[in-house]
Amino acid sequence: QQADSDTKKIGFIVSTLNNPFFVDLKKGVEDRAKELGYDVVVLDSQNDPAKEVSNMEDLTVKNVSMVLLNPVDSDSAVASVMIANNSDLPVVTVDRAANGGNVVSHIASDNAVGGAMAAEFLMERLGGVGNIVELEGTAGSSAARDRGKGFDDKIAESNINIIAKQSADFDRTQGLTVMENILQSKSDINAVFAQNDEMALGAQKALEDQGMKDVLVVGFDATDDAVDAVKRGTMAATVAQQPILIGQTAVDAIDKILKGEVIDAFIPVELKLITK
Amino acid sequence: MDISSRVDNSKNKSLNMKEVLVKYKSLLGLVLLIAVVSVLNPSFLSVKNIMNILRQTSVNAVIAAGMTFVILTGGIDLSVGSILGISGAVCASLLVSGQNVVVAVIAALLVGAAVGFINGFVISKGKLQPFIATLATMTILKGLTLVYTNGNPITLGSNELAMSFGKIGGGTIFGIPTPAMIMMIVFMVCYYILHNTKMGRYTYALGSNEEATKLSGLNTDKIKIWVYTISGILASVAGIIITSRLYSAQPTAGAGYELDAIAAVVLGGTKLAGGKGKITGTIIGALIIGVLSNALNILDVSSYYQTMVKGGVILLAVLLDRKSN
Amino acid sequence: MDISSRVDNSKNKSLNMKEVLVKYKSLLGLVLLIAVVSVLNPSFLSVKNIMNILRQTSVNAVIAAGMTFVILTGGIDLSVGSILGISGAVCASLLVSGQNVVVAVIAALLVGAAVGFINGFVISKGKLQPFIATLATMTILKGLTLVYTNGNPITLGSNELAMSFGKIGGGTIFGIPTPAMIMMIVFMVCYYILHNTKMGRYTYALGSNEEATKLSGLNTDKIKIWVYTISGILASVAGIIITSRLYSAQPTAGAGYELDAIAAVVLGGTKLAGGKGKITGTIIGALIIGVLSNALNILDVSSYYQTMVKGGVILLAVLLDRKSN
Amino acid sequence: MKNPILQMKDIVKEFPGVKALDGVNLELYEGKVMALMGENGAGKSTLMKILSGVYKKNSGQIFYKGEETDIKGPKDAGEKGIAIIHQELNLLPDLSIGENIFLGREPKKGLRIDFKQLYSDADVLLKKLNITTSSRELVGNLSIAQQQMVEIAKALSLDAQIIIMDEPTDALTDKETKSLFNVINELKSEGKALVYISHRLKEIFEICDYITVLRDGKYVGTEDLSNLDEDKMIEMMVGRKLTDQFPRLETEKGETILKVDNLCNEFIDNISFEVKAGEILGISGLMGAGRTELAKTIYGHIRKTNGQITIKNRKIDNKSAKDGLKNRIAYVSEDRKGDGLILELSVKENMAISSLDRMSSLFKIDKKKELARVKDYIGRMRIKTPSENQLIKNLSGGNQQKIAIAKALMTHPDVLILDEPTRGVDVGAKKEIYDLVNEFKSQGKAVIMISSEMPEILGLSDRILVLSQGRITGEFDIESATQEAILKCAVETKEA
Ligand SMILES: Nc1ncnc2c1ncn2[C@@H]1O[C@H](COP(=O)(O)OP(=O)(O)OP(=O)(O)O)[C@@H](O)[C@H]1O
Ligand SMILES: Nc1ncnc2c1ncn2[C@@H]1O[C@H](COP(=O)(O)OP(=O)(O)OP(=O)(O)O)[C@@H](O)[C@H]1O
Ligand SMILES: [Mg+2]
Ligand SMILES: [Mg+2]
Repeated sequence: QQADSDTKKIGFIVSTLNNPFFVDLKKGVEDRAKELGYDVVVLDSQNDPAKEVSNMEDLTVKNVSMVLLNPVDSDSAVASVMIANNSDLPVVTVDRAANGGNVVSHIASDNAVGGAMAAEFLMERLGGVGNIVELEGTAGSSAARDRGKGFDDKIAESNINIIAKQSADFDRTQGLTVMENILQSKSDINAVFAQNDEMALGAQKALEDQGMKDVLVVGFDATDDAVDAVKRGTMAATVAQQPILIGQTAVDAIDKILKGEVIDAFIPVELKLITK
Repeated sequence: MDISSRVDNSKNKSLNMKEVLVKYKSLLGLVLLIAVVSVLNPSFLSVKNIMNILRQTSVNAVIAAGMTFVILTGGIDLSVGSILGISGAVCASLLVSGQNVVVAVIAALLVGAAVGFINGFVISKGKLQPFIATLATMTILKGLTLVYTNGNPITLGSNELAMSFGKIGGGTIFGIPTPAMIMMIVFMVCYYILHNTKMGRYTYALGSNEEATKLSGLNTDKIKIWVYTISGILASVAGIIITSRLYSAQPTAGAGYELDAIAAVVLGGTKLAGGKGKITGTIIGALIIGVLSNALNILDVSSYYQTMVKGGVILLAVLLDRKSN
Repeated sequence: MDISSRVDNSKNKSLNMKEVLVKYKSLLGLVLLIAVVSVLNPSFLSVKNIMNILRQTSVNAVIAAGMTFVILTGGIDLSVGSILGISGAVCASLLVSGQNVVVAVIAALLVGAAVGFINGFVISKGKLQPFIATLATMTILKGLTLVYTNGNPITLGSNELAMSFGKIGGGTIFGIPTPAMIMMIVFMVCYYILHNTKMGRYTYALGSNEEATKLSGLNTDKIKIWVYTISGILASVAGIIITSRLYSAQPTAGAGYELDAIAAVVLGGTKLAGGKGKITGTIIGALIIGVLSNALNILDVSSYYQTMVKGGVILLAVLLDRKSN
Repeated sequence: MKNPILQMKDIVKEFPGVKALDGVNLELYEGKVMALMGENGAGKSTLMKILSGVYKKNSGQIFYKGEETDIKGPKDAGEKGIAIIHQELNLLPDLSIGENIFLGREPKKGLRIDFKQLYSDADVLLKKLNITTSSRELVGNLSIAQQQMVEIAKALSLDAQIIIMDEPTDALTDKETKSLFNVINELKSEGKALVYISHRLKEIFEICDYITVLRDGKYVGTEDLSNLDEDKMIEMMVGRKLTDQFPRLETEKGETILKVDNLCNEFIDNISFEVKAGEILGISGLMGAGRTELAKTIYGHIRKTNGQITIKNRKIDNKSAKDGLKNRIAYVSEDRKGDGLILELSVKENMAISSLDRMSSLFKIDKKKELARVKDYIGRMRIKTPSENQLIKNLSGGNQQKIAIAKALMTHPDVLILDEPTRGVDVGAKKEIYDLVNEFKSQGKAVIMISSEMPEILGLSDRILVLSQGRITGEFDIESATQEAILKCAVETKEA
């Protein structure tokens, strides 16, 4: 197995692959790695930090040259990073940072900034007043926290009210159901911010069923479905994290590190607001 | 002889009383819940919201109907969520590839039936414990769905085909949401099967005493295969409803649905040990769960507390029902 | 005399043969798995990787040890994952507030014991089905943990206290990872309890025949409370290990762990119906699952396929073990 | 005799490690009842299970109506006209009587079951057996005796040519037994061939025509009943002579040990009696009379609503079986498979389970002490088991019953309540159990013995109580007790 030692191996630990965003991230990583002639070992942490640690441990016994870590959670990632540090494996984090340990570089677009972008968009379109419903992601997940915080902090600067805030688990079915239920008690709604596109698409469906086509729906992630919806005008906007680009950037960074170049500790990848 | 008739009469009476009480209790729980919520927020009882609840409940209720068969035999089916996921994906991908609605729906149902059949086959012929066998198929199917969809949702788009397929989950018939209609038909058929046909009675028989059922010359393997197949088919029905409702199939659709379905069955008074229970209870159980989720949203309960309240209400409901053991 | 002794002797022999075979089979599965993987990738058998596997297995194994008690009585505990979550959170928050390690650990264990006690109490006194009762506590605790942590992880930081606490999950004793040591001690104690104490005996008795156990003058309620308390305590032990391992407590830690623990117990040959099984089987079951996850990573199996392979291997392992029914 | 309708030749059946049958022969004739006899574990049930398709034989032949046949399974046996009432009840508690009787053979009307037809057919069968319970009643609500009658009805419903009854009267009292015998006589006159298995020798002489005897899985012989008396029959079965089946022991009666005053609950009505040291109090009655409930109430397993129990002048209030044991009352269940023993545990574990408290601290069972005591009882009670670690389900009925009694004795009770102590136990083992009870009695302890077997009650008791509908309807000294007098009290109803 170790015969082809001239092609270097990169270990990529991804937080989950049950979500199109991370599937795209993986795609970006794999495609660019192929171009640059690296092998990639992808390990899925299934959104469980303990599994992430196990994955990191497993990488230490495989002869990988570097680890690209997409943490489940920034705090718990410290444990994983330290394992790599102890085995002298250089680590680059992607999408979520690690709050400790030695990380060579971090490549991401900031979730909180994205949340704020969505807020700014809505503030502008609503003229600074109105009622907003916020659909939150899985309670306790870092994406839900960061996107929510960025959004809420920004909105607080305006006269817009967040009149309902409920979790729909990042899930389209839940987005639909929860929105349907909210609509039973709240009818004066100007906009919906969903912390990911799946929920946004579900909510959009609920609104469409009620004939409430004027409500602005803003999602997050810019998945294909969501971008289509924005093009058709059924969704107002989605915050594009450009996962493929993030993945590519990360591999570029790794390539440089392996070639001995010095790179920045933080490489931001631009966020984009996709509107019609 | 008057001795035994005395005894039996009194027993009979107490039995009927008991049965009424059992039904009454689940129902009581439901009515109580509805009463409390509608006082807290009157819009809860609007026609529109009631239709909402029916539509939302239908998916879990349809799965739970199949689960009732399985649990009545003393088994359990953890794979229903994954079956929902894979059959939704199959249905959507066929539609995307331009097949007509009937073909796609039938294919999805066949997938569910096939997986259910495999479950039943492995459990009966392989003599496996249903919990672990269906846990394994659940895991395998989850992976299979991810491979099949490549982790991405399969979206139907908005062409005419998609629109006509969308009626299954989103349309209405005589003003009643189509999924609710499907749910009612499913329950009526299940009721008929359980109470009027041989297979229905054998389902109870198997759960009551497997050895005795076997000694009576019945093919218990066949009964097992049958109930898991039913459960698989109804899980696909639920998968079709969801896919139609969302115009898309999600790669992770159905995760965790098994627990909701089991909870509905148990809330409806069916014993996990098998043999005892009613399909009418299951629909009440599903409604309790559906009303609860809807109510928590309507009442603006913060999501952290929603989980707690849901657990608490389930506990309360079964405690209310416990005397019937 | 010679009649029965002839018959019984031979029976005894066949029984022992069977028992050996049962043990042998789970072990066989494990050995087979290890053999295959180490041929495919020699680094699998490196000391470092073996230590890795032991460390990774310990959390599930410790939970599964407690689950074994519960399943031996014919019950089930779905709340272990949530107990892990809440006790980790309690432990971390106490450490953050400056309490010393001993206090924090004891507090976490008490939380687990308390929840386990409540489970046992509700199941025995309230006569609830364990599945639904622990499903309810699972849900309630999940919510409670989110409320307690406010949805944020509780991070220990990197002060001296955190470092010394971190030894529990990350340190080694005589070159062996501390969690693996804890696991071994837990299993030795559990083995002792099951085979040498009254409570262990009663655990088997209850699972074999509840009515007969009661009629033999035993307090079955007490036995139930006891097994769920054990399970709760061991789930907290696992919670402490994870928290220490991650230097932080996650608000959603432990989700889905119940299924892995149950799978380990069943893979180890314990019957879900209760009464039959061995704690030594459980550790083998946990190792099979641990080795499998590790091996799939080491062998570069793509993650979607990992899920499928895992399900397939579980199915295979139980099929291998099925003749012992 | 005519040609046999069915013949089994050289039947061999092996279970892993056990040769349960080794060259057994058997012949059945139209209009005759064959008694299949043998000690516990002789292989009677196994042979019948082969005949009814439950087990496959390893070798040997079966000829039915002159032709060799192969019985493929329970369904096949039913279709061939072979019906069996198994030793263990095989009913479905959650289905109705009617559904149980016709399980697998329901009349159909289109897609659905024709319930009207089913229940009217079932009611006809029940009537034949003198049962007035409606066939729509759930089987789970019936007493064991009633359930046994449903099993019999189920076998009759097959309208079979060969009917096998494996200890059908095990749970029946005289009245139902009589109904059953009427039916058997009817079947005989219809030209059916019957196999009848029972450990009650009197029944054999009453209803059977000839016997086939098995011993240790081997064929001993076939004999016309007219050539036999009870002693000869026992000799064929056991291989040696047994003397004095019911050895009543005269002892000096001491002080009152147990006193029961006005005991009431939903099953029993104002029961008062006492038992003295060195006394066996027999309790007789029909099925459903409430004897088991009375015993369990005294023991504490069922709560009393009223009344007082006194042991050695000490008032006690048992709230559970645990309390009963603490107050030195021990109860041996009538249903050793159901709630008397834990079949999956070993001999040792079963025997010691009620007295583990005396043999262990919180942290450790004193295994040496446990083993010594268990071995002591195994020896003293002559329990046939290869080791104390044998699983109890692998022992014969008689040995299981001895262990159930040993379990009670190990708690050192002052009062021993035996509920149907010899149900399903063969003659040899019965005698050994009686000796045990007598030994306990001679130690100055009190015994309450509930039994449906009249000879046992009359043969062993010092005093007899009769229960009917939860009330005491008669009390006899052994000198004045007769079968007729007891039966008269047993059928006495409240109205009478
Ligand atoms: N399924 C089985 N597996 C192993 N051994 C068995 C099985 N069934 C019966 N045996 C053994 O075969 C022998 C014959 O048992 P069988 O039940 O036929 O006896 P029996 O004559 O009916 O006794 P009883 O009078 O107690 O009913 C016994 O040693 C018994 O333990
Ligand atoms: N679980 C129960 N629930 C309700 N009634 C019961 C129950 N068990 C028994 N009974 C009733 O209690 C009374 C006493 O029944 P039981 O069968 O114990 O009497 P018994 O004299 O011991 O008869 P047997 O000879 O059958 O043991 C009967 O009326 C019976 O139907
Ligand atoms: Mg027998
Ligand atoms: Mg009785």
